[in-house]
Parts: sequence; C-alpha cells; structure tokens
Amino acid sequence: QETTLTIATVNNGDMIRMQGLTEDFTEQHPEIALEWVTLEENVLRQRVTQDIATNGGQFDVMTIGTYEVPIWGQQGWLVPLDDMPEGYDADDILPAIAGGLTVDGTLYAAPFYGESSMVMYRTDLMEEAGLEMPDAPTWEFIKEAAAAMTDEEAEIYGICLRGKAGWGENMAFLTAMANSYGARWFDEEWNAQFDTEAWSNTLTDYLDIMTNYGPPGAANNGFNENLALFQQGKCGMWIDATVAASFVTNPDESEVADSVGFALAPDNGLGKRGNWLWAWSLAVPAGSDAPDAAKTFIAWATSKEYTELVAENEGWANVPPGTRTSLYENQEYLDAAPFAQMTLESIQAADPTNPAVDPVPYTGVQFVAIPEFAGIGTQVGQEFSAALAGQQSAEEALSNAQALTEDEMSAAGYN
Amino acid sequence: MARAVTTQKKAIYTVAAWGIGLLIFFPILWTFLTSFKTEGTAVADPPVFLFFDWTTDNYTVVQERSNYMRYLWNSVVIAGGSTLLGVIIAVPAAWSMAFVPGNRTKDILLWMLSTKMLPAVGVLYPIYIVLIRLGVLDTKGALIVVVMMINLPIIIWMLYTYFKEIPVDILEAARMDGASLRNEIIHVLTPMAIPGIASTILLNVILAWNEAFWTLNLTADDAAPLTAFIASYSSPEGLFYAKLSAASTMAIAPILILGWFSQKQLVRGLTFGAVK
Amino acid sequence: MATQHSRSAARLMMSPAVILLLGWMLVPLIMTLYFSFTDYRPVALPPTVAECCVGFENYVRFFTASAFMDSVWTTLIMVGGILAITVVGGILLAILLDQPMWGQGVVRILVIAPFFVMPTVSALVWKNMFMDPVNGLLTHLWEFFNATPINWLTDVPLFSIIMIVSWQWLPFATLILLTAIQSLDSEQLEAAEMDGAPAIKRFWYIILPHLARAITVVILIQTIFLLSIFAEIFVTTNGAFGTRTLTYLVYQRVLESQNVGLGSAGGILAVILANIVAIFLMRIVGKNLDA
Amino acid sequence: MGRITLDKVTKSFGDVNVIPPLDLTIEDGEFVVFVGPSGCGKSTLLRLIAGLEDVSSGEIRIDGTDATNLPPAKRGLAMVFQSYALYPHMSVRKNIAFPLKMAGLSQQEQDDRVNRAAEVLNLKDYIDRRPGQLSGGQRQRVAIGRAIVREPSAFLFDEPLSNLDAALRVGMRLEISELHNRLETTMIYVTHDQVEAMTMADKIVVLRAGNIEQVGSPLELYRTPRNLFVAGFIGSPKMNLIGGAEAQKHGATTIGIRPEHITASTESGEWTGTVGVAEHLGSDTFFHVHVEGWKEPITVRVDGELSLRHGDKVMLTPQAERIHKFDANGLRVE
Amino acid sequence: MGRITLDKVTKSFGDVNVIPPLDLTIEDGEFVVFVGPSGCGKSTLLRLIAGLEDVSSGEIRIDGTDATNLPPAKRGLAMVFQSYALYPHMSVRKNIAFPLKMAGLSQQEQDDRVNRAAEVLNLKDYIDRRPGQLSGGQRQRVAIGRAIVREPSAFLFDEPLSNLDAALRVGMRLEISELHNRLETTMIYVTHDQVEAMTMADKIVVLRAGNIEQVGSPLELYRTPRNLFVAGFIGSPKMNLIGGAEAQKHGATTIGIRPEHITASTESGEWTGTVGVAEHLGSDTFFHVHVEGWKEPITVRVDGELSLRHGDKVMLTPQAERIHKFDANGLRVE
Ligand SMILES: Nc1ncnc2c1ncn2[C@@H]1O[C@H](COP(=O)(O)OP(=O)(O)OP(=O)(O)O)[C@@H](O)[C@H]1O
Ligand SMILES: Nc1ncnc2c1ncn2[C@@H]1O[C@H](COP(=O)(O)OP(=O)(O)OP(=O)(O)O)[C@@H](O)[C@H]1O
Ligand SMILES: [Mg+2]
Ligand SMILES: [Mg+2]
Repeated sequence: QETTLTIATVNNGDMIRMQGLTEDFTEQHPEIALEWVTLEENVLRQRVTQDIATNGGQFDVMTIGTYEVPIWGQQGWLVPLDDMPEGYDADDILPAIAGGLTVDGTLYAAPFYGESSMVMYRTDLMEEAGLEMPDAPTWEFIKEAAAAMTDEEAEIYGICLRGKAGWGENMAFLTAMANSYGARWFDEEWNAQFDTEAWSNTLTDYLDIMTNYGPPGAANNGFNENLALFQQGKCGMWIDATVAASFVTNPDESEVADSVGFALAPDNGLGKRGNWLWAWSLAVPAGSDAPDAAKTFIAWATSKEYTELVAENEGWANVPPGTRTSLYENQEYLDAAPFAQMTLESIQAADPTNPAVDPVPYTGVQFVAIPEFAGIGTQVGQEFSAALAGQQSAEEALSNAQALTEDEMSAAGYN
Repeated sequence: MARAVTTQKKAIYTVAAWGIGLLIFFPILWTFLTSFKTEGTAVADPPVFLFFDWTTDNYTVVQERSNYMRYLWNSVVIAGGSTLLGVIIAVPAAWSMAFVPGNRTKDILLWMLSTKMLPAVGVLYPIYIVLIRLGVLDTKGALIVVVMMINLPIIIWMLYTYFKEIPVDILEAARMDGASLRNEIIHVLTPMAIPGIASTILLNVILAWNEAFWTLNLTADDAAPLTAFIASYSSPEGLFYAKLSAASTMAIAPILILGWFSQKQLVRGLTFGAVK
Repeated sequence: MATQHSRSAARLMMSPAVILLLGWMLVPLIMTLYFSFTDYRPVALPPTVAECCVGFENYVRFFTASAFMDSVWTTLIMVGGILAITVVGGILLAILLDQPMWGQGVVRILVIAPFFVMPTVSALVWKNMFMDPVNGLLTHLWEFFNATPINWLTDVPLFSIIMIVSWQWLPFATLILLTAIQSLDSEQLEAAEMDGAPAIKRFWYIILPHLARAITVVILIQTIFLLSIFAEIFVTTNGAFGTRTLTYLVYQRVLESQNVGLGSAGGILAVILANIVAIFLMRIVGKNLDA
Repeated sequence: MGRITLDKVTKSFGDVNVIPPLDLTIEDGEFVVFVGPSGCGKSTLLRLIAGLEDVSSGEIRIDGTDATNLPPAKRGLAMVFQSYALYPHMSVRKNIAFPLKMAGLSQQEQDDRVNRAAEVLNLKDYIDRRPGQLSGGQRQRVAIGRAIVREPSAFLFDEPLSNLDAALRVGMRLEISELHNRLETTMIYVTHDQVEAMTMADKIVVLRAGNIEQVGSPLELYRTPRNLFVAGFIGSPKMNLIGGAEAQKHGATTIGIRPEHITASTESGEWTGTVGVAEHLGSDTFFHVHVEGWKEPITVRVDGELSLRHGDKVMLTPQAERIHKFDANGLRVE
Repeated sequence: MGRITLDKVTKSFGDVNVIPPLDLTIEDGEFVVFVGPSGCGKSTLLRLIAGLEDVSSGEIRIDGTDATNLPPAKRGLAMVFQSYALYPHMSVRKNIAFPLKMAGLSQQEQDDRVNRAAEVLNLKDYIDRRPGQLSGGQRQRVAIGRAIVREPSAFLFDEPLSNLDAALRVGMRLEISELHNRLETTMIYVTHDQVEAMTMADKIVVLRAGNIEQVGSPLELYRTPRNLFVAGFIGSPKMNLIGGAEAQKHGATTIGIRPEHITASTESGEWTGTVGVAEHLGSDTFFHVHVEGWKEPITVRVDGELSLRHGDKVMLTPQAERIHKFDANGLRVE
C-alpha cells in the first residue's frame, strides 16, 4: 500500500537539492512516494494559503515561513509536530528559531533551514577604499563605505539592497532596518506608526543610500536579483539573508567567491540591530490525508542525518543552515563554512518577541504576525518601492502607508 | 495592380519586412540561443550571439529539477482535451446559430462572448470551492472542463463565422437528398468546414496551452501543465538566464512548432468574421 | 431553412453550450455576489467564512479606496495603449506584408511567433533578458550608443508592460488585418487609381475604411483578453509603480490579503465595468455582424 | 406519379405576408414554369413545395396524399438549386451517389444508377473530378444528375441557369427540355427570364407579390394576356403600352401592341414619329420611335431591310387584330 | 479628343503570351466593342489601355501623344468595372465626387458636377444611400456617374452589364447607348454577349486568343463574317454550319446559313428533316430540325404561324444569296 505525499516547496537551492536526494528517503520508506510541487515564493505562498484557507487538501507537506506558522497554528490548521519519531532531537533546534514555530508550547512546523540577515561585503573593494569593516558596523559606517566603493563607470555599486515590493521582499529589509532606527509598525494600541520621526529617518536614509550608491532599477531587485548582481561582482556590500553566504562563496557560481567578508547587520546604537529572523519550515496541513507519512518525511528532511547526507553528497558548505545547534558545534561545518559563526550570531541576535526598541503588541522581527499583515505589508512595500523608483517622495510614501495601514487595521477590527 | 513590380521595389520591401520580422522574432531567438550558453556567457558584456561554446547542460539541469515530460503530457492532455470537448459542444451550437438564426441569435452569441469578461481572479474562490466540493481539484478532467469553458465562446464564435460562409443551399440540398440532421452535419457541413474547424482547433489549442491562471491555481501536481512548470523558474537563485531560457524554450517549443507547421490553416481561419 | 422541425432541432443542439455557459457564468457569479455581501476573511483571527451580511460595506470600502480609481485608470491606459499599438502597428505591418517580396512565408512565420509564447514566459524573458537594467539586452544596446540605459520596469513600468503585451498581440492583429487587406477587391483600388488617388490617399480613403470591420473585431477580441492581463504584471512589477490594474487589485484583495468579501465586491465591480466596455464594443461589432 | 396540389397555401415571414392564399394544381408530367419579378415569391413557393419552409396555412398534396408536414426527404421530390449546391468536398460520383447513400442503397445499385445518370448527362469524363474543377455547365449537369438518380416524382428547379453565361444558357435550356421529353416527369421551374419561360414551359404561372396573375400555355399568355402585368411581362422586347387619347379610340384605357406587330414604313402609316436608338441585331432591327405626345417611345421590330437612322421620320401601323385592350383596372377587354 | 491608337502592343504574363502584337485604332467618338470568348484577352486589352497593366512591348497613343508609360490617372480615361468597384463605405454622392476630390476641385464645383451627373443618370433619389442599399442597375449607374464627372476623353467599360439580370440588362444597354449619343465621347466596351455587341457598337472588334479576328460594323460582321469563328460568334441563335457533301455542292468546305434565312414548309424544300425541340417565343419560334446524315440539328426561325410539333417532318430551303462559304482554313470565300 503506497502513500503519495504531495509536497509544496519553494524553488530555492536547498529545496531543489532535497529533491535530488529523495532516493535516500524512498529507500528507507518504500511505502511512501513523493510528488514535488515547486513554485516561486510568491506563487507558493498564494497557493498554499488559498489551499489551507479553503481546506482544499491538495498538499500533504507545505513549505511555509515563520510568518504563517504561528497564525496557522493558532487557527488549528496545522498538525502538531510534538510527537516526532525517536532520535529526532527537537531540543537541538536553535531556540530563537523554535520559538517562532511554537504556539502555546506546541511545535507546528519543523525548520528546514533558518536564516537571519547580515552584511556581506567585498574585502578587496573595502581594502581599495582604505576602510575596514567592523564586526558590528553602524549605519553611518555602511553609508560611508558605500560611498567609497561606488564606481559607476565600472558598474560597481557600493550597496545592494532589496527594493522589490512585497512584505517578504523590501518590507522584510525595511522593517528590520526600522527596528534598528527605533521605529515600529504599531504602538501598543495597534496604531500605525509611519508618521513617526523614526520611520521618516529610516526611509530617508534608505532612499538616500540606494539612490546614490545602489544599482539601477533597484526598485525591482529582490533577493535573487541582488544575489546575481553580487555574484557578478557588481555590489560592494549586500545586506540580506544569511543563506546567501554559501552562494556568494561558492566559486562555481560566484566570480567573487574568494573575497567576501561578513559582518553583523548594522545598528544605530539604539540596542536593536537591523537583522531579521526567518525559517523555511515544513508543516502538515490539517487537511492532509496522510499525516503520519507526512511527519515521517518531515522528520527525515529536518533531521541531523539529512544534514550529513547533504554533506556527504554536496559538501558541508551546502547543508541547510540555521536550524540546529549541533551543526554549529560541528568542526567540519565550521571549517567549510566561514560564515557559520556570523550566521549563528545573527540568528541569536534576533528577538521575535521583542523586535523593536519600543514595546509592540506583536511578534515577528521583519513582519507582524497577524493575518492582515501580508496584504498591508505588500501595499506599504509598493509605496516604498515607488519612492525608490522616484515616483514619489519619502513623505508621500509614508503618509500613504500610514493612511492605508490605518484603513486596513480599522477594517480588520483592531481599532 | 498587377503591373510589373520592379526588382528594386521588391528588394526594398523584402529588406524592410525581414528586418521587422527578425526584430519581432528576436526575443524568441535570443532565448533559444541563450539556452545553449553557460550562465557566464549568458550575461557576458558585450553580449555574444552565435560564437560561444554551445552546451546543452541547461536542459539537463532543468530536466533534473523537474520532470518535463510529465508537465508536457499534462499540457497536451489539457489543451487537446479541452479543445476537442469544446468543438464537440460548439459544432451543434454554431450550426444552430448560423443556419437557423432567430431574433435572439446575435444576442446569445454576444452574451456568450461576454462571459469571457468575468475576471478570473474574482471568481477563483467560488470555482475553487466548487471543485473541492466535487473532489476534483488537481485533476486533468476538471482542468479540461474549466479551460474548455473559458474558450467555448471563442470556439463557438469562430465556428459560427465559418458556418455562415457555407451556403445554406448545400445543406438544404443534403436535406432534399434525404440526409438526416446528423448526416447533414457529419457528411456535408463538417467536411466543408474543415479549414475553419482546423483553425479553430489550432487557435484554441494555443490559447489553452498558454492559459496560465486557472491551470496554475487549480493544480498542484497530478494535473500541472507547463505553465506550472515555468512558474518554478520565475526567479531561481543566482545567475539563471541560461536555465530560464532553457526552461522557457522547453515550455514554448511544442506549441511554437505546432503553430508554425499549421500557420496556413491558422491564418486562413483567423478572421472572426472580420473579413467579408 | 426554417421549418418547425429544424427550429426545434436547433434549440436542442444549442442547449448544451448555452446551459454550460450559463452555469459557468451564474454559479461563480452568484457565489461571488453572495461573498461580496459577507465578511469572508478565512485567515483572520478568528477566521470568518462568508459571514452574512455586512451590507454594502465591502463595496464602499473597495470603491472609496484611492487604489480603485487609480486601478481603473491604469486598466484603461494599459488596454488602450496596447490596442493603439497593436492596431496601428498591425495595419502598417499588414500592409508591408501584403507587398510582393521574397520569402513572404518565412517572414510571416517570424511575425506570428510571439503569439504562441506563454504570457508568463514572455514576461520572464522580457523582464530578465531585455529590460534588466544591468544585464538586459536593451541596456547593452543603450550603452552601445552611449545613452543612459533606461530602468524599464521602474522608470516606465506601465509603458514596459504595454510593450511586452503588445509584442504578444501584434501578430494577432497583423494576421487578421492582413487577411482583411487581402480580401479587398483589387478593382476598388484600381478604380481609385483611375480616379487619380495616389497611394497614400488610396490607403486613407479605400483601404482603411475597408479595414474598419476587421479593426473592430481585433479590438473586441483583444479587449476581452487584455482586461484580464495578469501574468505579465505579476511577473514584472507585482502591481507596483502604478501598474496595478483592476484585475490585479482584485487579486491582491482576494489572494494576498485573503479578504474574499472585499475582493468579491471588487470582482463584481470589475464585471460591471468590463460589461460596460463590452456592451459598448459589442454594439459596434454586433452591427457589423449583420453586414 | 407527380401531381402536386396547393390548396389555400399561405406563407408569412413574421409580419410579412409573402404568399396570400394560393391554389394551384400541377398535373403529372407537366413542365410548369413560375415567372415573376424579383421578390415576388417564386423561390418561396418552390421551397414550400420542397418542404424547406413550413406553410403558414393551407395544404400541399403530392399525388393525392397530404405532404404538408412531411420533411423534405420524404416528399419524393428532387431540387436543383440556383447555386447548384454541389458538395465541394465530394467527387462528381460521390455527389450524385449521395442521395442514394442516404437512402441506404447497396453499393452496386448506387454505382449502376450513377453510371446511368452520368451517361445520360455526358458526365463520364469528369466523374472523378471535384465540383471546383468543373465549368458552370458541367456543374449544372452534375446537379441535375444528383436529382435524377433518385427517380423523384417531380423535379424542382430554382433559376438553375442564371449563373451561366448567355451562350451556355441556351444550350442548357435545350438539354433540360430534352430531359423532360425523355423522362416525362413533372418539372417545376423557377425563372425570371421570360425567354426561358416561353421556350420551356408547358404551363406558365405568372406571379406577382405572391399572387397568381395568370396560368396558361406560353402562347396563351403571349396572345391573350389577362392583364397589363402579364402583357408587359411576357414577350421580348416588351409590348408597347399606350394610354390616353389613342387608347380611347379603341374604347380602352390602355392598349398594347407588340413590337413585332407594328409595320414601319417611310411613306404612310397610322402614327408618325422620329427614330431614337436603333438596335441592329442583324437578323432583326429594333427601333425606338418617339411619337409626338406620347411619353414612352414605341419599340418596333423591323425585318432588316429598312434602313433608318437616328432622327429620321417614320410611319407606324399597328396590326389591328393584334391590338390588346385593357380597362381602367388593367384587365383585358375582348 | 479621344483617339486611341495601339501600335504593336503585346502583353505576356510571365511565359504566357496573352496578346500577340496587335494594332488597333479607335477613332474619336466611336463606340467600340471588344467581343470574344472568355479568356481571349478582352479585359487585358482594356486594362492595357487604361494603364492598369504595363504593356510588354509596343506603344499606346492617346490623341497622338505617347501614353505608354503614363500612370492610369494621367491618361484622362475613365473606367467602369464589371464589379462596379464602388466604394462601399461612401454614399453615392461621395462615390461620384471621389475623382473630383482627388483632382482637388472646390467643394462647389464638386457639388455642381455631381448634381449634374445625378440628374443625367436619374440618381437623385439615392444620392445619400450607400452602394450596399442599391439595386444592381442603380449601382451600375453610380459607376457610370463616377466615370462621367471626370469628363474623360474616353470611357472604358469591362462587361458592365454581366452582373445584371436579363431585363435590366436590356434597359441599361439602352441607357448606355443614349449616353453615348449624348456625350459623343469615345467608348470602349468589353463584353462576351454578342447581342450587346451588335446593338451598341459602332465598331466591333472580335478577339480570339489575343488576336483580332475581324474589325467592322455590326452589320458588316453579320453579313460578311471573315471566317468561321466570327460567323459562329456573331448572330443569335448561331449560324448553322454545315460541312460534308452539302458544302461541296457549293464549292466550299463549310457553308453557313443563319436560322432566319431558312424558309420552312411542310410541303416542299431543299432539305428534309424532323422537328426536335421547338422553342416558342410568341413573336418567333425556333425549331431544331434534325436532317438525316447531318451531325448537328439545324436551327430555323419561323414567324409564328407554322404549327409544327415534335417529330413532324419539315422541309427547309435556305435563301441562296444568304449562304456563307468557307474554305478549309475556315476563311470566307466569296
Ligand atoms: N427567410 C425570409 N425571411 C423574411 N423574408 C423573406 C425570407 N425569404 C424570403 N423573404 C421575402 O419574401 C419575398 C419573396 O422572396 P423569394 O425569394 O421567394 O422571391 P423570388 O421571387 O424568388 O425572387 P428572386 O427572383 O429575386 O429569386 C421577398 O420579399 C423576400 O424579401
Ligand atoms: N494577372 C494575370 N496573370 C497571369 N495570367 C493572366 C492574368 N490576367 C489574365 N491572365 C490570363 O490572360 C488571358 C486573358 O485574360 P482576360 O482576363 O483578358 O480574358 P477576358 O477575355 O477578359 O475573359 P473574360 O471574358 O472571362 O473576362 C487568360 O488566359 C488569363 O488566364
Ligand atoms: Mg428566388
Ligand atoms: Mg474579362
């Protein structure tokens, strides 16, 4: 009797790699067959949300993020993962990550890989510019370095940042950045805060850096576009997900593999750094008709053994990072991955329950863990992206953002 | 106007038309060429056209990542099935409207066309829910029906315009000759309308093949066609021009080849009654 | 042809198509209409599933949001722009292709090709390989001429999308118009020539009026398809920078914000607007259908 | 085996009453021609008989049995259409065999009958061509072939020659007449060409706006037209119709005299006029003569020898016994 | 003001030589008709004159000046097409005014001329309709109207009546003849209907395969056809052509005698035959008589009174002075 699991995954490298290694799983579990549905991030998110909201039951395993897990867990849409098979060692999961996947003490998703954000920079260019990157830079320094490294003639841009609209795209970066500027999305009464000085500073600085030292067309750049630019040697610095580290240091793909340095995300001395926390995790929707098989698969995909399997086949540098403490105690990994330590530190530096300088009523570092956020975040993202594209000023963008957020929040019944 | 065309004039027209033709075709050609480059050459500055080391690696990579044949098969089944089903339903309807027109015929025709104006995103939820209730989400059958419904108005309209060009006399002659309605349609109307039916089928296979909203949203795996295949390439990581090109080439090649081979039929029928 | 017998046969043979289309239209439409009067936010905390009834609240909200009017304008500009480019371009191209030349068949194959390309693919290819501000071919082209490259999708996003979609639909317009031009009775052109009309006037007074019917058909068919443009926007700008059409706005409400009630209200508004456009167009075409 | 009776048949399209109540009997073996101006309902009448249209009221009997509600195929009639209505995708052989195939005849029987028809109609050489490869006359023959293989009890022709050029028309006209002589089957033939009507018909039915104006043999109609309409419609060139004082003299509102019944001379005659257009056909010459005080010119047929030119004076004398008289209602007065 | 000369004009389409070297002069004010069977090059010749086709070699002179390379608009000719080629989207008024508009005439002048033309052609009532709302004859008139407003030095007509029905054709034929009488402009008229040719022409040009077979007035052609082709082509019904022993008697290979030049009687005559089909036109009757030993039936025109039926014996006597003799090459022998 064969069970078929339909697995929805995002089309990024680690997930694709997993598809190549499924033989290992099917050998262990001949009674389970796997079908992969690989989709681009936005499409995936829309598809799984649609499916789970209507109880469509098309998928047995879903790849979802730290944003969805707490909400969906609360809705009772996910199968609890507290009875994982023996030897799974759930306690090994990094506490910061596990915290984001747990609702009322119950784990609802298993992290496949985790990430924070950090500064990646070109050591050679930094040297040329006569500067030295501190381990924990300030925004002030980033600005200075970006100016020094920019050489538009040679198509080298001092800094590459996300500009593409979307709550998981530019807003992930900007929300995290805002945290370090002392800004927040909502005050404790769920009032939108885009009319504050802190947000104004955040956005003005962001636009300032990007227009002066960023690549052209930055308003359309997301993770992938920036990665491509960085790999081609066109960016001096790039502040983005820690997972990027393995790509930019991979000599097969990157032209600048041997001259990349890492630093913690910048701060403004207010006590919060501008880094985020994210994990792509595997969860079982409540509508699945094979929850047990699904759990078996998740256990395999997020286990230590899987990590070793990847290491064996593709090298340690390519194992999915950021989920287990044990990985960061593994010397082989630390040797193969020069960015490991920085990744771990970044992850640990993020505090989802207390993201901003001022107190907030929500959790989530670079997002607000309420269902309405996806819609609001994307609209706000579009305003900011439009500002980056030069279609409106920072003030206009902020007041539009403020208005639409207030509107949406009142419609959703928050105030 | 049949006066001698000077060779010089003809040469000018030839150059102009080829120039514009190649310009229009260029994006496809470029995609095709890029699919045989390495990622490095794909973004080389200045761009290289023909003189690079041709490699088929991208195709291998794409095939490893996703089972192309399976998506292809689903596309073929959905495009073919929906068109076939659509034609079977549309032929009698078009016959009725063309040969037994009533006062309402034109209104009905236009109403049918107006159903195409339902914004798909607006009715996704209802359709999704209906399909869940029926338990046919992610099945080829459901997709065939949905895509058929989307194209049905176009099929009916096209067939209607061809049928109208067929002289009623001939059908009446068949009737006088003792043909039943069924025989009239099978032995007389259909063979006479073959060019029109062929071009209707072609156009609708193309539309069905390229239909991207429903095929993406109503499938997960079992019924996912090439539109879903390409959706996993819309922004992969890193340098990806070559792989994107390979996947794109694979997604459009079958329909492009079909279209080219049958362009005469397609073009002949593509008038929607626009030509008198 | 019109005996009682054939009329009843006709009614019978038309019914499957009519019933199916009626079902296809009514079921979702009624459900959407119902949803539009409910509070339906399946992922809210706590979730609401079609909780009846909130009156016209959804409509009011959708209608009064500034995004609504913007999106209507965007839709009109986008559809209008594409129509203008494809019709004008199609006429010129059709006239060119109608001239004697070598390799006409091959040129036609080249011109027709974009029509076969999946919208998603076309958007991806244009976005990444042509309009990319760093690696795009157009950027290289601009640089070759020492011009400052254009950031297509951020500086002129609407125009860029119009170009991409026009590229896809130009072949369609060209083909229909070409067939129409070829159907022009050559004696009419000869008569005009005898009457002393030079080429340009023959075009203006004879060919163009002859094409009127074909042009209306092109406009009607394309409008139907263009009103629901989705993939091209989704892939290129995600609705940012003023490229959010009404369709896209509805998409954002329903699927991104998961506010089905609000989105459904938008959907109904879109249906109404689309039908206004449709009725307008169909009046014209309907008249032509008789002729 | 081909007696067709129409009993108070009417036909309306929506509000438009095309055929007012109409009675007509067509005898077995007769060659009946329906003539009348365009739009008078000839085709409609034929289609009612064929069963391609429903009558609005009244009854159609074929060989005594009520056929009013029979479908076309069951009436045992064959029709030849103006456009020929050949099946373009079938060879000549298949075209002719089609009704037999529909009737479910054996292949053997089909072949036999098709060959016989092809022989009769001289179609052997084209039997495997498609209609598109045939000339107009050949197509016409195929259409007739398709009609005769069914051995119908009557043939219906709707302007079968109007798409042919003049020379061919003459030839085909003869062929159809000969066919009728040979088959002796009822034929109903629609035309608006009165030469066709005159030369082919046993009986002509003159229609106007759905009404029968007169029924009779060609010569009957030629010699004693019942009213002005028939008088003007039958005969070529048309009968000269003269009103006013001249008609009064004969005690009528209008008199009519055919061009061939007027003698022209340069010396003496009853009427004096000037020659307008002269049409020389070689065999005959037609002069259009303007008689002072008359609105319409008088057409005169002259045998050839009289040489008159535009503007010449001419004297005309009608043959007294050939003058037709009509009253104020346009009806013939004897 | 309308003398057209063709000097060794030839025309080939690719390899196909449609017009071999051809010389022809059309005098000012003449009404010249080109006749010939389908495909003989009539339209091509007309289009060469119009300038719608380039000559392959040779020269075309209009009023003495070389027009061979002039574009159509510059030749000062107007053409009426078989399909009328009216502009379907323009009203009658606009159609007629189009050449004037192209010539840049003032609105006032345009209106004047259009009104005059409309008056002449009886188009006043339809002046604001579109061509699609007109009958065939009306369209024909509009086409002529469009031609006359330009006041051309010659009119070219390409089978202008072939799309009209028989009755209308007769009427339009007269109208065009009258127009010619009034305008006295050169007219070149293409037809394959020999009745049209006979009745309208001052001069007929008979073409066969691009060659001129004979040029002459209608009666010349009728009375002295130069060869068998012309003899068979001119005259309706066709001249009876008889070969074999009967022709030998007259010292010719073939003799020809027209139906109207044969006397029929039941009592005595030169030839004896049986009556086949009889065509009664009222005014005349045509008998098709089968004479023993002759392949083709002989057509005879009888004046009306002789009553013969199918199968009757009949005696025929040709009028001796009306017998045409042709030699082995088909050329006339006097
Ligand atoms: N299907 C129809 N619907 C409405 N009116 C019709 C229809 N068919 C014919 N008519 C009208 O009926 C009248 C008679 O038409 P019919 O075709 O019988 O004329 P006809 O004598 O055959 O003319 P023609 O010589 O032009 O063929 C016409 O006025 C025509 O407009
Ligand atoms: N454009 C062309 N290309 C090749 N051959 C042509 C062309 N136009 C005419 N012909 C040929 O030239 C010959 C003469 O044609 P034309 O049209 O002059 O004949 P016609 O006498 O007008 O015949 P009809 O009476 O049928 O109109 C025909 O054999 C025809 O096939
Ligand atoms: Mg008729
Ligand atoms: Mg011709």
